Amino acid sequence: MIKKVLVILLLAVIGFYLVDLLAQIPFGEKRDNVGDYYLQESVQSLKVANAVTGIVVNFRGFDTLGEVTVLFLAAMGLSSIMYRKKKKGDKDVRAKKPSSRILQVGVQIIFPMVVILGAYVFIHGHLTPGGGFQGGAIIATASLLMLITYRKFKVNHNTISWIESIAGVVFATLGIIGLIKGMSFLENFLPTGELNALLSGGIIAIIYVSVGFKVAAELTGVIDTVLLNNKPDSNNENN
Amino acid sequence: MVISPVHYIALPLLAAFLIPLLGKINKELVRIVPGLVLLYLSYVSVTLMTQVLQGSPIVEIIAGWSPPWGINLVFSAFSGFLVSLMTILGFLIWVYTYNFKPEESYSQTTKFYTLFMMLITGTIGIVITGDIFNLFVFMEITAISSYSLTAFYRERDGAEAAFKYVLIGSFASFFVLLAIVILYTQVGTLNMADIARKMPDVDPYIKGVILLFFFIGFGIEAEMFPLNGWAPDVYTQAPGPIAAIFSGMVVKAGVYALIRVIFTLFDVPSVLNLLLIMGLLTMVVAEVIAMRQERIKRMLAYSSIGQMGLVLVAFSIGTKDAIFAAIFLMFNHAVIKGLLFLSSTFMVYHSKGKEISEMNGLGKLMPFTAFVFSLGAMAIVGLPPFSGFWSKLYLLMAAADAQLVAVIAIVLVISVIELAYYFRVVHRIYFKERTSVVPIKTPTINAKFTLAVLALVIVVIGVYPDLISGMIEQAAKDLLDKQNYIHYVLSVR
Amino acid sequence: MNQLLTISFYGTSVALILIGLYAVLAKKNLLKIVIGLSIIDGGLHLLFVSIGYISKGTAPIFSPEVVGTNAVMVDPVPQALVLTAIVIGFAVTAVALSLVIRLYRHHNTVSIDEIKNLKW
Amino acid sequence: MIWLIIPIIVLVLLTIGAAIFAVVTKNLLYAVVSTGVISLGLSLFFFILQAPDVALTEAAIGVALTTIIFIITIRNTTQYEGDHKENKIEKGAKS
Repeated sequence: MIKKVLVILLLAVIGFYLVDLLAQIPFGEKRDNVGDYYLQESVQSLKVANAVTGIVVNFRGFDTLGEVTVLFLAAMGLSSIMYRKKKKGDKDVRAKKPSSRILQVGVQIIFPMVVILGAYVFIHGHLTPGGGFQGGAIIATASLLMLITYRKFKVNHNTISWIESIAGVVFATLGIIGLIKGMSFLENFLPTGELNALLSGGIIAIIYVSVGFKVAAELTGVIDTVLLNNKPDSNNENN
Repeated sequence: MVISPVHYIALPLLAAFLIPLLGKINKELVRIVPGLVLLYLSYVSVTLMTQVLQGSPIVEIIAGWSPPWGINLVFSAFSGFLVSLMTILGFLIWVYTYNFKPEESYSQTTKFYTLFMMLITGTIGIVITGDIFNLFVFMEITAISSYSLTAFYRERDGAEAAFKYVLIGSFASFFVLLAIVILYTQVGTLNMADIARKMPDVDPYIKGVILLFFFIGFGIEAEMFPLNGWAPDVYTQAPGPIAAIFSGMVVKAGVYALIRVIFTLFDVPSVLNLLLIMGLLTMVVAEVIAMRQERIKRMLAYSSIGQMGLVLVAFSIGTKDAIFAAIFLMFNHAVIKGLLFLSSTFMVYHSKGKEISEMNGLGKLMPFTAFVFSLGAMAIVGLPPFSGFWSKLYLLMAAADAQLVAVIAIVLVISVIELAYYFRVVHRIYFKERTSVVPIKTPTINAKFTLAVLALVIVVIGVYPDLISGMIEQAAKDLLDKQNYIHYVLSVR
Repeated sequence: MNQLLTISFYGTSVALILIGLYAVLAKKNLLKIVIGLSIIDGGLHLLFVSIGYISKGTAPIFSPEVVGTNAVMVDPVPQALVLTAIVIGFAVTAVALSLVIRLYRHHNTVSIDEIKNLKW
Repeated sequence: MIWLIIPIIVLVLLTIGAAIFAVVTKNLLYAVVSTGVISLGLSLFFFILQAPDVALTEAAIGVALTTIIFIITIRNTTQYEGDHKENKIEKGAKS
């Protein structure tokens, strides 16, 4: 019981600090910060309609490269933690009886639409809200839908690691090409077209499409690793 | 392609994405590629370091946008010195781990070497970046690699240590991100040099709270006293070479981030007293606990925390020679503690509990490893002929100049305690009969090469310290000179 | 009106952070702790975006009809950073949950007390 | 103009209520579902704060994928917190 009181006390202290701090930061007030420069530049030099995408991919592209690595490492770390030597008795742990007819038909209709939506989101990343991460996550939910509904649906880890690696290599080489051309790493060396056109924004569109593929492949791999690992057998042997 | 600091990040990332594909061509490539990358990066750091020591620091902009708006990398004397130390030490540890556990399955080996390389890249990224949010992203890369590597071996209870580390690591990330949020409202920019320039006109109360949040966040990464419960378990459960990387680099990056925030971003001198107290506290508690440890890796882990406390104390004195001593201490600790971890891994390779008693009588059975281990033990305590002696001497002299008599007394007492428990182990190795029945695994050729090189470095630097004292001198000057940092970062186009 | 808005946005994020912290510190079940971590993350992201809000500002998208009209736009930088932070939070949660599964496999229990054999 | 505050108040109560419920409830499945509700609330918050990108991310990752991973973890571990009576039955039946 004392533990709970202590925790409440600690929370009160942290809460007081936070509230006292936030009271001095007015809400909704215009502060002079780097944001205005980004808004102005993303229209003039980058010709990217979605300023947030401009920041995520070009102005702070290094963060996104780090971000994609974090996801790559999480997928790798996850499968290394969940690694179990394949044993003969490994049965498919998914539901024994097949899912209901309505679900199967429903998924047949929804699956292509969700994949198209995901593809649309990350292709138009620099025009409309959304981008690589969001589109990839949407496609991952689509493949999840298939994994749950159909027992025969198997995610092929070989293709996933191929897509993952190729997309990552595309992102890194686009950066290095900028370096080879004498400009700086990840610089926009392609012509940027004009605002609100599909091909505007130079390498930004290409980078965000490769990020979309990479995130889609990675999240499907993560979900598949976690979903298909075996529930501990009855005698609860640990490997 | 001209050599520039961005190679430290771009090349390992490209290699990490390629390793799964290369593995399909030839299984051995998976082990070789990280080594080639680290070898090339060591070459890069040597060339860049020579450039920086003569000329001015190298600032590289990313994506063509100059500092306050884009992200930039700073390869100055201080960050360059640490990065070179990390790449060369990383390459040596890679040589050591070439086929550390040959019986591991192929898929696990791929993951081990990719996470190994990305752990080093993450720490290098923390040291080299000039942008506060980028530092947070690299901190996450390091964190996720170390969570997965801690839980790598299934037979040990790595999962408990990893979960504890995730818990406390998430606290650290929370406090750092919270500090970045509040800092952004006050300063409006994320570039470290720009923040340092605008810091004077920030409201002192908010500045204090932001610094407190940074202090807690990076304090956890730098194993400061109240929140370093995770470190001993993580060091014990992680694979041998990974524990060497943790103590040699990951903690250094945490200390670097803390020092960069305190000395460059903020101008609050009173925080140095807090750092002094926390440093002393960390040192005393860790060393006292280290004395009672029965297992070698836990003992080394606590000794490592104690050494970090010593480094924090050295930094908190704040004068130029104190900073010089602190950086020298960091260098020594990375090399010597790496040697101790790497040699002790082979001494207790097959034993389950890794007890110190199982190291009895190894002097005769593993002469080379035992000799190297005792050499490292003498060096870390600070005995004259080795490099550890100089760094402690400079620290004591700096503390004497600053009239901190209490600090000198505590450091000396701690050195005696260290002497006690390290010699207890060395005594067991040479003068006790072999009792345990565990089979012995003598180190492989490449492991011996690494141990020999590290031992050589300790002796050479010990006998002839001003090989690197010139470099450390410039690093200390670079850290203290805040206006110069702001000038050369913001003036790059 | 503006006062109410402030309380609702900042207040929710502080409340979420405190609830998350309570779950992490006081709860025994490993899963509850990981839930607490993700709640803390959520609260922090909400705080990060709400400091970038500018009253009567529009989203930072230059769709064709907005281009010429130099309308007041919300600060895009916090949004870009939160995008990264959300995916990092998801990655850490996924790793933490895989550790929970492995802990359950080894110790057949999900309560932190029975597992805490690694003492100080 | 004032009536605009009503949906915000409802949203605030929804999010904080779901958070409290997630922490308090004994049944982990309910806790996980309410985590999804919190993410939904956050997504709507981001929508009000004129941040469509972040709202889409929070919806795609927070609501869908995080909830799924939590539910999969529950499937591999116990469904009830602490040594709840169902836990005992379930363990009994299993071993």
